[in-house]
Amino acid sequence: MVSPETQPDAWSSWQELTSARIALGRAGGSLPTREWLTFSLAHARARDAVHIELDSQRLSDEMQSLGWETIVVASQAHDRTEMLQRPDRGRKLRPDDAIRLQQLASTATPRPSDGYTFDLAILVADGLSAVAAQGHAVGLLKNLLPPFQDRGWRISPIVIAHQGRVALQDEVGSCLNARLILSLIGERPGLGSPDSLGAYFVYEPRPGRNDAQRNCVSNIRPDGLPLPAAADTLIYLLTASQTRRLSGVELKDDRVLLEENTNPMKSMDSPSEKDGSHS
Amino acid sequence: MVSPETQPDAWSSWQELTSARIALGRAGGSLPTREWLTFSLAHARARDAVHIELDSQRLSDEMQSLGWETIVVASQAHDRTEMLQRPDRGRKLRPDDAIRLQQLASTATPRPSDGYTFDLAILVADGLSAVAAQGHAVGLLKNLLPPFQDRGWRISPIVIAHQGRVALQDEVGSCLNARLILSLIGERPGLGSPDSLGAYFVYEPRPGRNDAQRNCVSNIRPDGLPLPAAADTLIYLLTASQTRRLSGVELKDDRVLLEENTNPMKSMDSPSEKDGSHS
Amino acid sequence: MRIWRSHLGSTTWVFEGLGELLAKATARRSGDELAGVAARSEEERVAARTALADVRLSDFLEESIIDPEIDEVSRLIIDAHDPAAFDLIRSLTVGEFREWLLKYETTPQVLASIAAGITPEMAAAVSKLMRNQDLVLVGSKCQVVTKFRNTIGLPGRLSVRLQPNHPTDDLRGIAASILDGLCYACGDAVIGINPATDNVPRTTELLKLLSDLIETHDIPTQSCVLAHVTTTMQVMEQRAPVDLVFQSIAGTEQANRSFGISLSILDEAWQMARELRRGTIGNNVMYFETGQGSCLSASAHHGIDQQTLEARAYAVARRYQPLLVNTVVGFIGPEYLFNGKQILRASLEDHFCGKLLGLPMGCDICYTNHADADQDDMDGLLSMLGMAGVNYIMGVPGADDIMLNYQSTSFHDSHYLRQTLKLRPAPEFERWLIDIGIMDESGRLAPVTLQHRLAQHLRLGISPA
Amino acid sequence: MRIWRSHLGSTTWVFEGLGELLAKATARRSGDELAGVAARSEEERVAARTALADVRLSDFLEESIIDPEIDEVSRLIIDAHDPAAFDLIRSLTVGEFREWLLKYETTPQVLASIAAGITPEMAAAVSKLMRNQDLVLVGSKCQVVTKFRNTIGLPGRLSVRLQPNHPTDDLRGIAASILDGLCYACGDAVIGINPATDNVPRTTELLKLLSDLIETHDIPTQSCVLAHVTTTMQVMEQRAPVDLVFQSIAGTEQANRSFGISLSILDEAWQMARELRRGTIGNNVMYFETGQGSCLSASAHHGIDQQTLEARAYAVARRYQPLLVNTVVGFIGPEYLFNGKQILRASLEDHFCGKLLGLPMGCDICYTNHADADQDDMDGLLSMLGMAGVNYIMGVPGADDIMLNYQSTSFHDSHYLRQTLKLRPAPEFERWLIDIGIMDESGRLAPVTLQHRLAQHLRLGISPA
Ligand code: B12
Ligand code: B12
Repeated sequence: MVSPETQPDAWSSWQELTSARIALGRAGGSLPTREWLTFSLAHARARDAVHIELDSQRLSDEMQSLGWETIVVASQAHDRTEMLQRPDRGRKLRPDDAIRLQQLASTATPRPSDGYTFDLAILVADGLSAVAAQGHAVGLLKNLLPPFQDRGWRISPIVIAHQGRVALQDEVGSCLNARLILSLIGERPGLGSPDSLGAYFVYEPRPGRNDAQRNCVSNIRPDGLPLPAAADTLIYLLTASQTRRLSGVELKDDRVLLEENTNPMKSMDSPSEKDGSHS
Repeated sequence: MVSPETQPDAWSSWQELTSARIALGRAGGSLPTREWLTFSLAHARARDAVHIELDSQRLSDEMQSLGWETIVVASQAHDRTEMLQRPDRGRKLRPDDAIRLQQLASTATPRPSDGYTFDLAILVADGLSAVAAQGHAVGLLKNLLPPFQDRGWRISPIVIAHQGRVALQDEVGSCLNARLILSLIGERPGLGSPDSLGAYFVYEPRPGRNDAQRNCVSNIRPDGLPLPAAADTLIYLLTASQTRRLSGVELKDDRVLLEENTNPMKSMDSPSEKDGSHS
Repeated sequence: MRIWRSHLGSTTWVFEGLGELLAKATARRSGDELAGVAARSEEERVAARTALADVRLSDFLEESIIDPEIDEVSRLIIDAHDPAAFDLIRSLTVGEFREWLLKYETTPQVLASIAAGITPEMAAAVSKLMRNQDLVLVGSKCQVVTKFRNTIGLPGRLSVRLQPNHPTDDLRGIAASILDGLCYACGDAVIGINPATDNVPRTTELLKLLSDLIETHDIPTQSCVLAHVTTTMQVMEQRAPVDLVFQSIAGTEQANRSFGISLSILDEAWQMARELRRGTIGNNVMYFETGQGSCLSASAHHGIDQQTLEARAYAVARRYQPLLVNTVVGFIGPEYLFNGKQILRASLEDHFCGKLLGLPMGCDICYTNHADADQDDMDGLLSMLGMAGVNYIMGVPGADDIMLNYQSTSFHDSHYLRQTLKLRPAPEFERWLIDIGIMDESGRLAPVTLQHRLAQHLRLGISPA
Repeated sequence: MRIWRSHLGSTTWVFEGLGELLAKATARRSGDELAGVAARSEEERVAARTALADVRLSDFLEESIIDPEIDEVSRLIIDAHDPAAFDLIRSLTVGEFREWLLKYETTPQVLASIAAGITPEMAAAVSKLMRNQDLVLVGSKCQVVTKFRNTIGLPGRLSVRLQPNHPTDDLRGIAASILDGLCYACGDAVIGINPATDNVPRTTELLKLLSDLIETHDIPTQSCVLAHVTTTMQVMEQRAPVDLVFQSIAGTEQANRSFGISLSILDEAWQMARELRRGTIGNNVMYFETGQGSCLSASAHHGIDQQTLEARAYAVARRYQPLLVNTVVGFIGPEYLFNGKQILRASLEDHFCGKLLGLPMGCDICYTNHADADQDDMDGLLSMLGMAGVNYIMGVPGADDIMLNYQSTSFHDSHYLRQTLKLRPAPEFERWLIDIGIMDESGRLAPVTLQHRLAQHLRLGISPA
């Protein structure tokens, strides 16, 4: 229903190419009323999304039913509000959880060759969107873990963390005595994407690592980077990290682009083939 | 200490005529730094002043030592914060305080002629500045009460109220069955005047009175309207109110101005005679 | 009362009558929460706005939000509505009206032509669908020009009310503040004193001080003593030099009654003031102040939100072709507008609604010490209102009103705005400032000495009229 | 470390060293409270400001707030200081410096002449004594003009970065957003894509999309893919069409290290980019982003407040004569800037400090969904920055960045500001917009059809270079 008082934009069919808010039309040069209301509703809902709690019990059950071991921990931030205001607390484990992780590591047999207990530790944390971790962590891991298991990597039990920030991986990974740790963590919710997952990993985790020493794969969700593609990238990067014994800015994803993506404009004439459509 | 970077205003000697922030000078057209800092400090302090609590015990002791009876009550707002956000609660008595006041009235003998228990009830309330009530109510009453006592008016015990607004006088006056009620109440603190008292009265108080039915004498404090002058005005107005059996917009202060005030510019040449000086 | 609905996803929200719909659609505000009429969640607020967007402007002509039987303001709104002016926008919904206002084609002339067809409720409704930037943009397109001894509200101009209050109405103290203000190029909207006392003799004294100053120096401006209208009427009867009649007004009959006024009192005062014919280039003789929260404070809000009630006060003002109207926006306190953000939003709404209804809006950009606001908040508000083309603002020495106990804009503040947005005083006043050596042609302030004739005048006192 | 004192009434406040003094003098801010460096009461804050007002500008040359032995940014600040430019202000205290800046006589030319004599700490210090209106007024007097294929920062102009991000860097999706932005007259600051992925092949693809568009249609603008500088360096080595080199920077060596950069890496990248000589009318080739809170977030703040650290990042930027610098002011979240009010204040400070130091400041006027802010807050910030003469802002479709997950300014927002303040795009770009039929001479947008050659180009795909 287009308002007679607005100037529509001719390229509205291009909305199918992106979920960006394009071709909104204008009244003079201003946003039409309907678009403004749609935006307001999305904002009201995105603000709520930040405060949703992670259901770690459900997540843990789901993982265990897949045969994965899990352990639930929490950061030093006690609730969502504290986690928002005190990111420093979201980067530290509660003392008894740290001990539990250390015990877990000490009861496992370390590899004689390199002294690490695990080749790869996995941490799933709510971050800024519990919805993302709840919804996509399992799917991503299903794509990600098998090749490593095939290669005989020792994978840690999956650590599920409440009120966690990215750098929590430093302490978790070091308690577990892992060579590499990968976090799957909720990115801050966007207006139209309350469920975006970020994957961050660091080689030789220990407290004091900085972000230049980490790698990141971001925007993981069905309408963003699809889970299988994200898993492929992570498999490539984690393997390279283990081989080159480093992570961070010096480690880049240098794979050549897949053919279908190199000529971007190819299917512009039939945009409806693309699925990610504008709501 | 005048900054070399500012343009001073030539009329700075006139600051002695008013506590208004005149002749501040300017940098370009903007406020000099020193004046801005002075202002900021005053603002920080004025904000604190709002939250100071009335020490009703001390006030009551002071009054009793003068031979006045007192009774302490509270509005339905439980603390300063609630009083600020819920003025409606500041206008109602707590139920048991209402009963206490009614009992007080019923044990006093009503005047046979007109049915009122008191000719004049007095209410002292913190309002928006406990400092004002604490500091100036007694002084004002000392000037105000004697003439009425001389004329044989029946004055109520002095009601001291926590978290009170102006309209609280309606219920207090009606519980006391008074013909007139006068409130002395803290006005909102100004930047340079944290202690300004307002006097509001209403004829035949009862819940539902509106402000058009009240009279007001405002800015009572040593640097504003001095206590004796305020008392004079109130004595004039309360007397007229009793005689004309009304209060509010129809009742005005029609006294001619005192001679010394009619030619305002008289002593402009020697401003230093004036005391209220600019801090 | 009609029921309005909106469907968001699987939830259906229901609103009973236009009054509830308007209240729920309002931006969050402490006063509406105090009154219990606000939306209970952001989502409900969006739902109300969504429903409101589909209401037709003509629906407002069919349902009075306050019963006209018991409210003379409602009757005034109905009687004053001009169907011819309404014609151009008759078919629009509120949502479309917002868009229509924003269109390039909707020029100041077009806006002026429909003002009489807009009711306060329509203005309030559309403002609730507007972002702050919309309020600024459309506000800046509305031009309302009024005249008495100078011309206020021209594009590219900003006038200032000089507000030289004193806690005991001491004439020397007041004179000192007036000199200060004039030397900062303020006073073209009006030199207006709030009397601490509200009585006839003192009001007369103050008026004489002002008229003597204005006449002696041929200042192209007007004076006002902001006493109660009934006091000013007595003063006029005694032939004191009254330029403008001031009164605080509100949006319901009952609230006005608590202010001690009614339309008939105002009618009478207006009549009296016009007959004095003291204006030289125009005869807009009324000055009104309003402000969100006054109806609620007088328990006279009838379940309507404070912003809609504020717009209704403009219907009262409009009847009297005022020279000046201003919303005293953060004046009462945090119970009605909690913090800087709420004050900012409210003032932009008020300015927009008033202008849209055809009023010469100014704003008292202000806050009290019990509110959560500070000078930085006021700078934001000042700047946005400047962009929105506010007709005038207040000028208080050092921003600190020592009698009313609150912070408003200072003389310096007005100069900031004039500098940054290249705004100039009212043309007649500007000429006078330059001629008398207070300001230069580029708008910069010049140093004034104590030998200046204004200073001499104020210092030596006023010779009896 | 010197001890600074201030006496307020009977209380004496003591501050140890310039670092503590600066931190305590800062406007209230969640990040400084998180870091434990903020004033504990408003009174302590005023005390710190009072002491700071009496500090001499030259005192900042004597005490480094972070030890130069361990911090290359401190060393850079010392080495880059120009004593000749400092001469004019050498004798001033911080309080007097504020006044000097506000004076009529301190014109844009004078301000430009002293930029190299000001250190970040001096700029930060004086900003802490300024109200928001002061920051706007002085900001608007600072003019910094830069050039690559067009001229950015001229008075009366506002440029826009077109930011067509996409969560998977889908080129068609990005192309769609670019068309949208161009048709709303945006893109004169830069067409700049944040890549979701950070790798060489995809960065190259994106750069080709942009350079092909710019060359085919002779668009007087520049492109950028905001990958990590090390990625861009690899891309340059492979001869991809790099116009501008982007990097996020911070105010301490350690924080920069956590970003994976150092001055020597930036030196190298700058050198490489200049040698490409792709600019037609100028060779400002760097694009930097900053934002309060990044040092604290990297545990690299050395007990210094976030605003002072932000100003130090500008010392880094200044070394490279950038085309564009912008502060991404509400980007990280509420732990550093809690609400709209804090975001507004921070952005005005950043714009002011950057401009004073001689940088071409833009601002990403933005907030996240975990902050206490909304579109109304952004409208305020947008308006004030417009008055302050910001060089450019962001343009994101519908204000919603679907990859970075935050709200910035939309194409519509930029048009609001251009309309209301009568600001025009960069002159070369403006000419192009008019010639190609997107905008008319008065600055109004014209309807563009799908047959327009830009649309055709983007639709039909890019022929291989
Ligand atoms: C706030 C205020 C208002 C607000 C009141 C709303 C509110 N909820 O607070 C508004 C803007 C509506 C207002 C209106 C008017 N006010 Co007034 N107001 C004030 C102010 C600045 C502060 C009052 C205060 O701190 N109260 C303390 C708290 C604790 O009281 P409260 O219960 O929260 O609030 C009540 C009182 O403020 C009262 N009130 C406010 N103004 C007036 C005026 C009169 C005459 C009366 C009887 C009561 C009254 O109304 C409130 C609700 O019951 C004073 C100046 C000062 N320094 O005190 C002037 C002041 C009291 N008002 C004054 C005047 C003249 C008026 C008006 C008559 C102006 C006009 N011409 O219309 C109107 C109408 C008042 C009425 N009859 O209702 C004068 C009174 C002069 C006098 N000696 O009689 C004062 C002293 C300022 C001045 N000199 O102009 N006012
Ligand atoms: C916020 C943010 C930042 C903030 C981080 C500060 C903070 N306290 O949050 C700032 C502005 C400083 C920043 C800087 C950069 N960022 Co960033 N950032 C984001 C953003 C928008 C949100 C992250 C989030 O929600 N985190 C979730 C919460 C729970 O985590 P947190 O613990 O609170 O915050 C940590 C992470 O955000 C991390 N982080 C942020 N950015 C990056 C980038 C990399 C490569 C790494 C390893 C970590 C990292 O730093 C924080 C502190 O530890 C994402 C986009 C997205 N949709 O996620 C991009 C994103 C992660 N950043 C990105 C990039 C490229 C950068 C920069 C390298 C840009 C540059 N050229 O300099 C720099 C440097 C990063 C570094 N090495 O430190 C890319 C990563 C691309 C990739 N796949 O590698 C993303 C995906 C956006 C993009 N496409 O441009 N960033």
